[in-house]
Amino acid sequence: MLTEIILRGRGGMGVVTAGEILVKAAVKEDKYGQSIPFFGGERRGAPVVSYVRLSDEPIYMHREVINADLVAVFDSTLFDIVNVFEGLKENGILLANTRNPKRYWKKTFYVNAYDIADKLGLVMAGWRLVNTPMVGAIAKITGLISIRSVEEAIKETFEGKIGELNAEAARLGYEEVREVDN
Amino acid sequence: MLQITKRITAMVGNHAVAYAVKQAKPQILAVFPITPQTTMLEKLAEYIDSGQLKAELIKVESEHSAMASIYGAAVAGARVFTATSSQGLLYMTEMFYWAGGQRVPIVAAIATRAIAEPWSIWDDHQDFVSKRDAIWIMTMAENVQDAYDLTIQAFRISEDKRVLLPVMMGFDGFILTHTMERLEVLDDETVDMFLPKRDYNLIDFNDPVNVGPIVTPDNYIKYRYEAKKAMDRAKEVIEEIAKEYEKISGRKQYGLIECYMCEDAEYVFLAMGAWVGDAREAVKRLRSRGNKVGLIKIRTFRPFPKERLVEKLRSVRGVIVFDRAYSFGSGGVLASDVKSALYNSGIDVMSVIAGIGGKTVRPLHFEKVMEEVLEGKRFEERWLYE
Amino acid sequence: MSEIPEYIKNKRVIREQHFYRGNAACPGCPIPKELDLLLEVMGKKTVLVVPASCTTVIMGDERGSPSPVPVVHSPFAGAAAIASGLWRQLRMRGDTDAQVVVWAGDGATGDIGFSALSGAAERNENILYVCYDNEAFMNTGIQRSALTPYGAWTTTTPAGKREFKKPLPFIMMEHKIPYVATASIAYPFDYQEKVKKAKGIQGFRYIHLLSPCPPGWRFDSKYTIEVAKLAVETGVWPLFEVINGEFRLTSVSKTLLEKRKPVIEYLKLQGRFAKLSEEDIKVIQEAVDEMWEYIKQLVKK
Amino acid sequence: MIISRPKIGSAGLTGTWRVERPVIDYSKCTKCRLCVIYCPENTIDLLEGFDVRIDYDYCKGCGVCSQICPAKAITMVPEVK
Repeated sequence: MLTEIILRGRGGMGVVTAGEILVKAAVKEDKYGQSIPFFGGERRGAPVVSYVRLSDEPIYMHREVINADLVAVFDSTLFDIVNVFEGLKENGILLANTRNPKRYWKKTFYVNAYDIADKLGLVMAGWRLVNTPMVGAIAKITGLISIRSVEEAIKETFEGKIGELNAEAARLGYEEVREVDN
Repeated sequence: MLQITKRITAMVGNHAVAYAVKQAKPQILAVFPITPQTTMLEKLAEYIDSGQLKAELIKVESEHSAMASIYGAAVAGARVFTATSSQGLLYMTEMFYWAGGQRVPIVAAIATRAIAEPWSIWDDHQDFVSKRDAIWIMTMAENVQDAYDLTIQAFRISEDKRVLLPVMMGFDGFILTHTMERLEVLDDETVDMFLPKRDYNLIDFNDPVNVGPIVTPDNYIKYRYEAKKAMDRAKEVIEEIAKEYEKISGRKQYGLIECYMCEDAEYVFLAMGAWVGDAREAVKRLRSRGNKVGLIKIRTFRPFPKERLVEKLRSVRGVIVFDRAYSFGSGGVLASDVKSALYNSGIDVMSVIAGIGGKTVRPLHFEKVMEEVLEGKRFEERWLYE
Repeated sequence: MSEIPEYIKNKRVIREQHFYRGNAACPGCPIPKELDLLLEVMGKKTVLVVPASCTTVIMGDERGSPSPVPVVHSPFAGAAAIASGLWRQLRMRGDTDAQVVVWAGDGATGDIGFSALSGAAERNENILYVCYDNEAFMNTGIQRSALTPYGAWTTTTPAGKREFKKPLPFIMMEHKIPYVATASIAYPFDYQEKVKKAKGIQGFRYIHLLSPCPPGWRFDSKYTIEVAKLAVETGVWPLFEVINGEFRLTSVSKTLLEKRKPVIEYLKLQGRFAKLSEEDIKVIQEAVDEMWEYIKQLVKK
Repeated sequence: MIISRPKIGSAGLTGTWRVERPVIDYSKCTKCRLCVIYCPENTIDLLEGFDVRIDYDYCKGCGVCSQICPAKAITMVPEVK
């Protein structure tokens, strides 16, 4: 089964890293994964996108995702400036990091990753690090990879204390993600 | 019985190549930054500064000097490595020919990228194919795993006494350099066993020689003929080394070409590089609809695997060659090679030019072209620019 | 040979050749001698890196080479980089007492190879770079280079060059490398003394050797040494060395701070300056005097 | 691999290039050795007792030795009479 994901955020938010953590976690479970970053001159603050494929079989394709099962929006302000729904399947899932959850798509999930970052002090150079809570949330929604694998992948990516905190953030994201029901 | 010990991990292409280079234990490296190769250079610098790789990385002032300095080191017996892309590859051109002509074992990784003007940092194969006559063995990777495997094999092929030619390993810029994929890596001991200590050195103070002097017109052509024969011998050596690598890695390795579902195929795609994967996906889908189609992946571009192609394509009716590079005033670069290999065979060779400068090509594009051909349509050359 | 008396014929040779005779240099070309003097000091454990130049031809073809030490040929722009890699590997393999010498002409040094030279100097690579300066692209048939002097005829400056010679030794001095020197074949002991000093220093060393070219400078081949000598005596070619930033005039140049022979004595021997006007000669004299004013300041420091 | 090995006379018997031949008048020679030092082609051998001898097999006849000899002991004579 192939699952295709689009991650949307802003340059500097760790969108690419989030994709790579997902792949690392999948590989830990002897699955296959592919993380394709936005190819261009990434600039801090500018909207960026990263594509992820996860599967139990080898993945041959190398192009960006155009039929996503899940789109994850790392910053709710993006709703106003880009079409975040582009490439999302009709029956796909939208995951938003927001303080004011709305039903953006037929199936919408949300998590407040800002507060998780604040709570754990995950702020770097003035930016809240929301990528790991988002990865946790994705693990939960898709059910493709265990939170354990995600935590391990995070600890490999960031060393020491930062790794611990980010793993904790992912776990909180995993636990706190909710579906918008109304 | 050999115990295969491997580790499954995930890496982006640039890091996978850097990891393979680290395991090959070169002594001297020289790399100049250029997108999309740079993160490989950074990784190599990290390996060296942290003591994981006991080597010197010469931080040269240009690509020309990158190749020049590793040429000097290689002549004096070092296992060497460099990497570049696009404009950098062009700037290195003179030294490429220099090293190829002298037949010094060198390995270079090429993150393929379009050539300016106009500026483009995105992927195609124009830079790579421009080196086809530089007397280098040229291989091209399909995915991150391939890039890793080919890099390790490149050192072995290059230093093989029957070959003694430099090897460049091409892999698509961004599409592979920056994409993270599952990767199986060999352990260091296995690589050590596979890659014996380098035995090539021209600087011996007890037997001083003049390396690369002028030669007379009578002899120049003889040296070139020797190089041609080495290239011919390389075909066999590449396949032999691939077989051996298959044993130590437990992964199927294709030396010169890979045939995917082409046993009973009437029509096949032929391509090299990362989009082979997308063509593979297209073949899968077309097959699921009952079409007799297949795919030929060119893994070794130079020496061009003429004999293998003829052998594998004997029973097909047509070949659709996908080129990401063009010889202006002539035609698709791979297509020309394929046509020449299949001369007089009666097999239709159709040339598609696509993906130039990073233009997206998906499995769907492959499928559409093939469907038309299956319906009986024929063309000589077609550009996919819409 | 009838001219050689019998007692001379039978005598034993006591000086070894450090660069073999019977090579392809033009008659009167000082390059073979310059290499002989260099290798006498540097010794057998030396590698020469030679970019495209007259020396490429002098080094012979596949049938034999006049160099008793290893030579690595280089394309025009690659020498300093090839030498960098070579030295790093020699050290890596344990030949720490070996020496790598780039032997390059003025075009390969000041024009096409300048980027690689400057880069290697900036990295302070452990190599000795010798520029044998014959002031034009002689191997291709006397085309002007950045180091061709003002007023000189070449095949690409038929009316005389209008620009001044690129002051390379001073430019290299500004790279703050451990050793920079100028030398002349007319002063072989001064030259060898400098090579000896350079040999004993680690890091990037640069020696700039003015190397008269009989066909290119248009003089009878028997005057090679005279021309080289007059270049120094008229102050056109000052002999100096800079050790770790400390500037010092050497040999006869020490006596030339205040008074030098007029440049015309140097110019008049060479056909390449035959068409100079009075005004041109004045310009050249002024430029030389100006350089010496600069040298005075360097000496004071 | 394109290499060559050290050899005296890599360009052949370069003595055949000569138009004029330097001839040493040994009665005038002061054994100062300047000709050995300055001969660009390295074709003047230094012998025991500081005598000198020209190797005519390779001497190209440039004339530098005759010019720098302080005793004027070397003269250039035409090769073809």
